[in-house]
Amino acid sequence: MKSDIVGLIYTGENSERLRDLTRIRSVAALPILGRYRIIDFMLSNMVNSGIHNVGIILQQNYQSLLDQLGSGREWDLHGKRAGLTLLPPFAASEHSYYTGLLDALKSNLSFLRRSKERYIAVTDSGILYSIRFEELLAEHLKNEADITLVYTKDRDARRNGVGRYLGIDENCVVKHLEVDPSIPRYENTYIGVFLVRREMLIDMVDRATSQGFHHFTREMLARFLQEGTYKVCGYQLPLKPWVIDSVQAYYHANMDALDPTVREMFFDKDRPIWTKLRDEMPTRYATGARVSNSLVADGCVIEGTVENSIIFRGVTIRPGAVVKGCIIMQDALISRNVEIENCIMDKQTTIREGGRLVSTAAYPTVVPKNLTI
Amino acid sequence: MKSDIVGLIYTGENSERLRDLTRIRSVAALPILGRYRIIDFMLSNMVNSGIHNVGIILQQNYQSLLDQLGSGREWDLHGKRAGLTLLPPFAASEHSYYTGLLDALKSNLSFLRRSKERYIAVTDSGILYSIRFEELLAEHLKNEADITLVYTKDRDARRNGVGRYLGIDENCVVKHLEVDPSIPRYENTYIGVFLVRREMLIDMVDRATSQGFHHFTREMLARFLQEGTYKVCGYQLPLKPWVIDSVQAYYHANMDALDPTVREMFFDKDRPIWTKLRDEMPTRYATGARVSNSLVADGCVIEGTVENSIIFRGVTIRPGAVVKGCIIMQDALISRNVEIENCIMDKQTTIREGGRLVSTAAYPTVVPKNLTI
Amino acid sequence: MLQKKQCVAMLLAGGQGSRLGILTRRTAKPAIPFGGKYRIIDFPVSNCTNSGIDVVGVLTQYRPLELNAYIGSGAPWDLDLNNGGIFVLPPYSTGKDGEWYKGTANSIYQNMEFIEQYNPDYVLVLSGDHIYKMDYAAMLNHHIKEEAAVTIAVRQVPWEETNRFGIMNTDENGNITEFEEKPANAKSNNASMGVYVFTWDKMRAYLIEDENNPKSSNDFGKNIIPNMLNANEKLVAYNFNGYWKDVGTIESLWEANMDLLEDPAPIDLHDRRWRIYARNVGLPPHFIGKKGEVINSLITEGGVINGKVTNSVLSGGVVVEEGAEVIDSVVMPSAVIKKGAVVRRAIIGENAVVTEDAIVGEKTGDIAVVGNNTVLSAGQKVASGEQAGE
Amino acid sequence: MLQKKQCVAMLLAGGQGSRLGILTRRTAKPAIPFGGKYRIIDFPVSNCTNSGIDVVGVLTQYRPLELNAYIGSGAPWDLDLNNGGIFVLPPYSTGKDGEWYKGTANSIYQNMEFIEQYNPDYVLVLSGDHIYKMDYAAMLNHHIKEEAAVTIAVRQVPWEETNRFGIMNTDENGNITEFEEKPANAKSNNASMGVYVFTWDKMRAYLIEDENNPKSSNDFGKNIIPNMLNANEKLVAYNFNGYWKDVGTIESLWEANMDLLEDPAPIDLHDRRWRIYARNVGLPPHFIGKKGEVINSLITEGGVINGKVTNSVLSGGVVVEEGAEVIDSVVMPSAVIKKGAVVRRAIIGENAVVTEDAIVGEKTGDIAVVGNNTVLSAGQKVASGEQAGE
Repeated sequence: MKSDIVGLIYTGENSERLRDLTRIRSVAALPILGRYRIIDFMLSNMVNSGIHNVGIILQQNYQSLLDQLGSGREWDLHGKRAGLTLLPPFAASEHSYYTGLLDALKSNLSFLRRSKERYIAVTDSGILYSIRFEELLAEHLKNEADITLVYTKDRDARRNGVGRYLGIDENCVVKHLEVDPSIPRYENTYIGVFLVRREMLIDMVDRATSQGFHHFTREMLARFLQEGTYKVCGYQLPLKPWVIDSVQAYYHANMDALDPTVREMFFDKDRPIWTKLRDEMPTRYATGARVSNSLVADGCVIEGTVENSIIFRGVTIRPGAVVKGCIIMQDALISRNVEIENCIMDKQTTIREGGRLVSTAAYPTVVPKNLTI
Repeated sequence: MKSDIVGLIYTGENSERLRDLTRIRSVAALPILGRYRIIDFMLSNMVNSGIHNVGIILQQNYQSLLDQLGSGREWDLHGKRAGLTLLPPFAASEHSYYTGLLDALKSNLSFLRRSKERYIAVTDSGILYSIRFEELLAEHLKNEADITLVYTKDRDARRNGVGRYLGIDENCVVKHLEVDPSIPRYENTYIGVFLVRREMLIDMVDRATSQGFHHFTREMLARFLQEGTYKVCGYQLPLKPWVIDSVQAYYHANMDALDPTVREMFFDKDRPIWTKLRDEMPTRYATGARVSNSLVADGCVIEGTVENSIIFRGVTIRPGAVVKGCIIMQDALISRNVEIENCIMDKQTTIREGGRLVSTAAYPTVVPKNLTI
Repeated sequence: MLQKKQCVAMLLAGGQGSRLGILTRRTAKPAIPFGGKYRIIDFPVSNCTNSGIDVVGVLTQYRPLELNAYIGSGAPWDLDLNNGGIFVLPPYSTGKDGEWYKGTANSIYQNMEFIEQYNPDYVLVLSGDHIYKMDYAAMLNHHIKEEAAVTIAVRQVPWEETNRFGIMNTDENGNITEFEEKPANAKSNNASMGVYVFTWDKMRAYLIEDENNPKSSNDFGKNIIPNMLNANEKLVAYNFNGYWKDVGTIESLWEANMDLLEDPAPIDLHDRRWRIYARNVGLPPHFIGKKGEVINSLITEGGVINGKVTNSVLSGGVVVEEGAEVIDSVVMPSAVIKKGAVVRRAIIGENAVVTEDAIVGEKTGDIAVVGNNTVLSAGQKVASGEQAGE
Repeated sequence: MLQKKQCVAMLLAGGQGSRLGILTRRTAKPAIPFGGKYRIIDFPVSNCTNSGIDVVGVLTQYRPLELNAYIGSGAPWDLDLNNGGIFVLPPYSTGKDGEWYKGTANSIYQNMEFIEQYNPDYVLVLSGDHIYKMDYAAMLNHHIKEEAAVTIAVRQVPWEETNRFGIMNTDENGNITEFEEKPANAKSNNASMGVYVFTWDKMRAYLIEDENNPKSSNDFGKNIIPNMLNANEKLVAYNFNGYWKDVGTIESLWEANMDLLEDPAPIDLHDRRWRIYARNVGLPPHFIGKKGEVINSLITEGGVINGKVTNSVLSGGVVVEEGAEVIDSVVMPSAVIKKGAVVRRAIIGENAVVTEDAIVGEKTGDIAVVGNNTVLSAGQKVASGEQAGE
């Protein structure tokens, strides 16, 4: 049935530690797991939870997001009653970038106001996770919360010096909030996803901006917690999330998907992940192909050796080439007798015949989009 | 059958003389003729000519255009093979606005490059016209032109001090170009629509920008004509166009549509004009309604008197109100016993009970969006 | 391969609908224009969309072409989905010979495979000849709460009309204890609206049992519901108090159109929270000419009104020429009322032409009808109750 | 009300396709999976899309449910249009009784109203059991240039196979002078591909004439084309030289799949300018496990390969467990090949399970088939040419 939640995806902030990967695109548009972009998971999570009205707050470099989203048809979000609303930045404020989520929400209050659903789920986009928003709402209602923050206890989501950590009591009530502590005191990492009554969010934003706040969490939420203005609760994500805030984190999130139990977390048959189609033919394995422990998308031609790798759509791997521990994005070409290990090849990159590119899994090399080396 | 033309709509430039009407929207998004926006005519002209690949160069204030276009579904432009491509401005250049069409084309060369069609039709958006692009192409081919400019001999399209005028010989070849002459020497007004081989346009833009040009017509075309680099031909628009470059021009274009012969130009049964749907019920005329010589869209409730007016969707006109020579946009409310004459009421405006607002057809008053008076 | 759906809707689009006379001679009943810009089927299908039900099977075997073209990809109702959508389901052949639908229950029986593709918990059964706005989700929730085998929507009808309906007698808990088809002496005035929510497991079992009974007429009202009652299944009544109108006859179709002219109308089509969607025909706003006069009427896109229109509902693209008069009438898409013609208490079919000085209908008496595509001759008279056309 | 179209395509989706044995027992032939991620119908429909033909009627009366669900709103082929689209057209009732399709010509005769909605100049007739990429627009232009009544696509077949085809004998201008259905001694080797462009006026006239002849079998090849030849209409041959393969039998379906494994393949499905579109099933990339080995094969989304796959075409979601072997075979969607099983020269149907240690097919001989949804027993053998399943 219909959901009483409107979804809002904030594609504003990228970690600088993603370097070349996000120079030309927002983190939400980052290609991942062979045929997806990160935003596909957010949209599919929402659609599979029955959410049919989704706003996307766009910021810089959003052409690749526009291309990916198209008419929204792949997610059945192309309707006229609801569907996808693209919210590009406007010269409402003088600076053309939002200073943070609060600023972005303020600039898009009209979207919040004209939505009809009673609740709103807001998500950051630098994180890969699976959630059932209908369960989040049930928990929110059970706790009689004003606002529910989604957190994880997963160790890999903790970072020294960055992140937002929650002190939560036995009744799921958030008592404390730490922002960017040198060593996190709490094991509960807030993943930048929350649910709140839509009209209450409008009030919150009005109130916070009238007090001159710019930052949703560190200023607004922190103050609300201090003052006890609202009942803030926590909801623990049942499955592991992947925080995509550096090249290393991006690399490991992909590599983790070679583990079948991890893949099962993402790819539940009843809750498919939709993405933009390319209508590629199946991947062709030549007689000399040797592939093991790899995730391979459609439209590839594999004539060489591939191990422990993620191969995106339309990749060509020529005879004699050896690819190990790599992420090879769309339409890349690995020529004859190339040796490549622990690298991330961005879209439409080429390695010329006989080339060698070997790095370590701890510091994978990134070959930027369109480069031929 | 399929067209070998890709369409490109430039929504960059607004005339300042449109004042309040385009403060919140681009001229392409200006509501017109009761249920349309200007861009609907461009898109429908293209689709009805078999064009299925259309790019829209967006500039400032394009949220209302995004809302209007949605998934492109109303124009059958939501496909994955082709369809609508939104081209928002990016911080590729330091200044966030294009300095002109040439600048905009240069910033969107990748769209030109990845299109597959042999020809491209480019149109400005400050003009309301009907064209069959298939006939324009036939003429272009017949003349063996490199580039064909669309012009009109219509007197109403001529302006002292502004506009682009063409000197054309008996073989349809453009010999002279005048830009913003104090008194136009030629009767042929170039309407900002041209057709050219796609790859030739890419060359032209490359060449012109390498010479430091910013303006497509006044600099690039003028130079090409002077040098005789290309064969530039003219195509005379068979029907009258309306140049929408001032409040007065906007007002008269609407009022002209009360003439059945004008309406026939726009509304050919075989080439329907598509627009975003609102799914309004039919308009309800109350017992006391008195309406004559007016164009009325769906979803209105008419209880008062309406003469010589254009009434958009969802307008309410209460008993005793008298509306003459007005353009009343979407969801406006004209209360009881209001008298209003020769005015343009923007969307969601209200005139309170008993209010009077009378101006002359030569200088219609504009009531800006959302205002209650 | 398809995703599970909680509830799938099956719309019984019916047979020829012969009580609508020449209006359905070449058109399936659900495709009949209504209320100026709608077709009858827009009401149940928009109700589905607004209720969040996004799989709709339309069961029909009579002239589905126009209905097919009207439904198209389902886009007008936001039902052009990868995961769900609207499907026209005609009878089909399974190997040797096919079988036409024998009754309402049989038509669903023949499409059990369609339903099972979605592995639903519930099936909503609708009919295609009623004008109403109804939240099926609320009814479904009632069904779930009551743990019923079937929930039947009922509304109170005037006692004197009970003999025209299927009457549900219920106990104090709303459980249906008895079902009487068109009783001479009804015990209650709760009439079935022909809207059912079935628990799919139950429905499937009874459909199979019914199909195996060669004596059955394979009808929900005559067979399935009585069988379930006899077997002591839990049948629950769901009260609906809103506007609901059968449009299966010329009179009732005309009346339902006229209802829209009341102020306020008993069914609010302005309601933004519950839109009735319709296919867009790409016509410009309507035009009221200098000599046009429109009183207490509904006019929609493409109309050109130079004559006088009173108490009438005009569809898209209708032309009323100068000097023509339309009174107390329903005019369907693209019909033309020529100079000097008078139309009164009538229904004018699609593309019909009421030629100069023709007179259709009378001040009182039954509704006159001009069939689709019918061109009257100049000065022709069509009396009250008469149907002109092929 | 609909906009005029220059050309409308009618796809004869056919009857049961009994030569495909158990594969079509519950599925219409055009819905059969092909080439890993396609269904047969994707080829003619994608050809239409790529040729700019955007009205496609699919004529079928046999088990259209799966085909209906597969076609859906038409979005995979960009045919979810307001103005045009793809429509499944079953037989229907026109008042009293309906009539099942009597032959290919009759199926179009029964849908003349569908065609006339678009007021086309030309009608393209296609069949639903061939794998090929063809620009129908080029053929249509040839037809227009030649001012033909009908243009028939032909291709040269080996002389020894002429007795399996409809053979067109032409004069030096490409005009068809004679048509021989499966001749023992053919005069030419130009075989009809079952792809026709008709000028609609002509087609309509001959369809009506044919329908009025009670002795006719209402078939294009047997009746309409000979009648037109006899009446000295202009019939033109259009030569097509590309890959074209009938997939109406188990052998030919298997062969056409195997053709995709040649390097280069005789039909290029990588071609970006002429995509073959298919419905997306929402599966992740396929996974080749640590023990997986894939040689000269096609694998697509959702596959999990831990066994050995050689010279085979695997559809979406196929699982090959460790120790299993698949050789020279076609495996349809979501089939599972369990540990120790060997599949050789076989077609494994959708959702079939080749249980542990089962052996399907043999090194030589006819193709073995396991039907859709069939679960073999452990160690079961399916001999060459055998069909296992209900």
